[in-house]
Amino acid sequence: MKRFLVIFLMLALGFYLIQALHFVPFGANRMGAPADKKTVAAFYLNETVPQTAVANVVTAIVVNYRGFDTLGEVTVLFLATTGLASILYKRRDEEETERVSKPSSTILQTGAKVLFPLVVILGVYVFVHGHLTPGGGFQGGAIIATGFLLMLIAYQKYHLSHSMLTWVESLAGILFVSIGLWGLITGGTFLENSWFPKGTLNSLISGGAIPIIYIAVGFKVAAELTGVLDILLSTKDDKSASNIQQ
Amino acid sequence: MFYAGIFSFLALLLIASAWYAIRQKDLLYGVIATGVVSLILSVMFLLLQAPDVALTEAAIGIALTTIAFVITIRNTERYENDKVESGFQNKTKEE
Amino acid sequence: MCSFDYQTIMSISIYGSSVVLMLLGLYAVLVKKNLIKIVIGLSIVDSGLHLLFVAVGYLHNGTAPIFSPEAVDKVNQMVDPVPQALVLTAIVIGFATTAVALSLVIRLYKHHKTARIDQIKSLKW
Amino acid sequence: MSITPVHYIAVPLAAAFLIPILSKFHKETARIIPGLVFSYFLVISFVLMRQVSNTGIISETIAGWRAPWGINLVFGYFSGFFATLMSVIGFLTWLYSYRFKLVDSKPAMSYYILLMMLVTGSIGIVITGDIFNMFVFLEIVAISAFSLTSFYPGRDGAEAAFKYLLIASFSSFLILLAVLLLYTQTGTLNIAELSTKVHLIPQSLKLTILVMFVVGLGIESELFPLNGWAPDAYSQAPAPVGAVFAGVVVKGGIYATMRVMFTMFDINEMGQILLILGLITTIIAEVAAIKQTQVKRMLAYSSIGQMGVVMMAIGIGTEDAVFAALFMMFNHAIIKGLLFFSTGFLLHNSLTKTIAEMKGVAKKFPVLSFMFALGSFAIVGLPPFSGFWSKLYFLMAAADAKLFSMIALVLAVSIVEIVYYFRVVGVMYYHQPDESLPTKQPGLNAYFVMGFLAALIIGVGVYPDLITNFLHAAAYELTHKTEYVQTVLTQFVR
Repeated sequence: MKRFLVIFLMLALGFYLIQALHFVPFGANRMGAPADKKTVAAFYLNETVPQTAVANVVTAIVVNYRGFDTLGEVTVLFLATTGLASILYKRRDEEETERVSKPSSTILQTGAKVLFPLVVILGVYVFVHGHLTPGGGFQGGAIIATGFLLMLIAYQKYHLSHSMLTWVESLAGILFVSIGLWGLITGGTFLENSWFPKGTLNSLISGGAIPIIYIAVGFKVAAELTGVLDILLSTKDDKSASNIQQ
Repeated sequence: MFYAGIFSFLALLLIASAWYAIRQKDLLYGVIATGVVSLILSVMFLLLQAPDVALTEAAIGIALTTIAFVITIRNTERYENDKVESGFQNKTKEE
Repeated sequence: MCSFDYQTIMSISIYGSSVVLMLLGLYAVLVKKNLIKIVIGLSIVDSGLHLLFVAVGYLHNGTAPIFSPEAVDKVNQMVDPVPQALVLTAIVIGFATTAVALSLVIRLYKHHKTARIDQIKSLKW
Repeated sequence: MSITPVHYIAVPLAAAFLIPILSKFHKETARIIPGLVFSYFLVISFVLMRQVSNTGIISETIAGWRAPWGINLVFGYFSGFFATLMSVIGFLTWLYSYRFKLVDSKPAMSYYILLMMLVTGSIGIVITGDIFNMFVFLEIVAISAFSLTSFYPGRDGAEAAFKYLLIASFSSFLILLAVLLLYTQTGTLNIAELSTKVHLIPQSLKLTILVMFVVGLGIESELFPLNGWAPDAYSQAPAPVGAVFAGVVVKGGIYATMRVMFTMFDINEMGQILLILGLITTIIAEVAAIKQTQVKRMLAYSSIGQMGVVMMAIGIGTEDAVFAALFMMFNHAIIKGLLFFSTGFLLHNSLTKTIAEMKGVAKKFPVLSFMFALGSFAIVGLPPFSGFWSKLYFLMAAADAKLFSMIALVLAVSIVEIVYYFRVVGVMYYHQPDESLPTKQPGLNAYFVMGFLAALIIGVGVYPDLITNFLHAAAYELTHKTEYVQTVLTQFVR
């Protein structure tokens, strides 16, 4: 019986996981004292403020210390958009199909119209202040994408300019890479931050290139997530079309 | 101790909604239960002093993933049926 | 081991729930026949893993790793920021994978007119 | 600005972001820019390999933070071997598929971007010095691979891609979990620093982490229990992508396994298990290959079998065995490339892609059939070709380690390989052709690619010293990790 085999497998895996987690006591300090700088985390906690003038340590790690990961991550989203477009690709003759479904209610439409600018402003706020408060490019981008999603759901005819999305996505990506390459050109390392004035801690203009990179990431993520949802939404809706015919 | 109470409550809720998401035959409810899992997770992240992660989970896990699932369900079928024949019936109806 | 003190309850509820979440998700992936259910399982596995990441970085009575102007000297009480940075990456990557999986489900459904894994010939293994 | 390893990543990313804009103005840019990037890869590989032979391992920091604090890239003989191999295969694949999907420009753009990122991601796995960064690159590779597998809407690509996605998700779950557990015990993510701190981990936990790595990375490198994705993905993806899977993606998985096993941990802890897993993989895959009726599935199972032998060589763990493994991987990449490229045109208009449809193709495509036959002879290890040497070196390494039963098994497996490859060659040459199938003659670019690979196979076969010095250096570097660790950790930052 397959199901019991799977349950047995799960129990075995769970046993090993719990046993492994015995070595990881919850809430214990594994970093060592930050001043010792024995582990990576202690180093980051100790050095982020003097070295980069960024208040949010997670932002400093994501954009600066491990900025290469972020570049890869943005690329993963870019590839997901490209891949989705190719997986759900339709030839030109069948492309111009309208999304057929019930028109949404007036409440939703009005609400969407009122909320949309607010959501976008919230998203922009989140990624502009990524180095000061929780949040940043990914969060802000995702929030903006939800705003566009609201419009897409509320208005069947809401037309999202694909070429606009492409432009925003590509330019933001190129900005990110060229900030990185600028560090190389000026004799430093890729994604280096030190050529940019640091600014003072906890003011909006601080952290050198970190806010600029995070803004680029914000635009890129917003464009990519909106693109993903738009591709998913605009696939031909076989079932509802046939329902209407019946 | 107060925190411990909150966490154990949230943990139970988390497991319950994950269980519901997996057991439920109506996929739409299942997807919404997955969204609830993300919601509880987001609260837990906030309590575990990870506001950045909480914000990400809130925006991506609750909103975008759920919507992507809902769009997929709209494009496919809503109910998880155990009968083997149903797919063929569907096919004959369409054509 | 002392009986139910604060520490034990916290660790059981958080580690326990993340492990149970991962196992439930894997169970759904392996046993369920519906494609969307399988993708739901994948996203639940991801959720459990993300919770584990954040839980591992937690410090007792810690604060979020954000320096505010008033309290720059709180360094010793901050939670580990590295797992949080890693989990940000993991969440976004997980969403990308889920989106690709869902688009594949849509295409499979269009092609075979069914979302059941055992009715799609070459997926039987 | 001198050439540094980060150009492998930065340049293709910039190009990938540029292509969607530029192809709005001129459609041909989508297929030209990846070619320029691949050519640049060749330049980078050449320059960096010279630099390595002059000054030793190159370690480059990213964002100005010295090794354990920031991410770093490492380029030595071992990484350089993989990066160069991947660059060459990537360039040849681009050249081969240059006229691909000429009519419809939008899928062509996706194809070229995804192909470029597939190679870039694999090179990223190879040159990164950070374990989590490696995971990110694995995901880049995985997402491009899913999309490319399901590229043709007409075939069963979506099924294969979904299967691949499920298994790869499990793999990335295990790898992430292992990375997390490592981080909790050592407080670092840098591979070099991990290798100095790995003794701090309690033994039982270390074993759990190792098993997670072996299973997770084993999925990427087609190891036994979970390699079900490979035959489907190979057979459903476009033919050039099959060559990339065999020559680039799998190599990335094997590289990661070797890096984790040799540099981070000690190979002796897991060697026996890798040996046994590799053995089972080889036997099962070769037996399955005999039963296949589709050519590409047969090639895929043969590929799995070869990877099993490579795993066995890694499991033996001596320097000679690593050398044999590297040689085998080199041969596998170029020979499987040749086989996939020639199959792509031999079966261009066939829907089922079965072996029976290759009846008498030798009359229609004399050159292509010769290429396929040459590849078959080379991969089973006949003397004048390069495959012979790698098998010989493997057998010698196994004999040194006193594993005589393994030698017997590998020889038996070789006979099985001869049987199924020669069956196909026999069908090609000794049957009457089926005139009804329309044919498509390859263009000059495809002939050039296949001719280059064939020349390489024969050249290395006649004069193996072309690459053996280089491979010896790579094997030495992997098995003696002190230089790697010291270069990375004591690096001076401007």
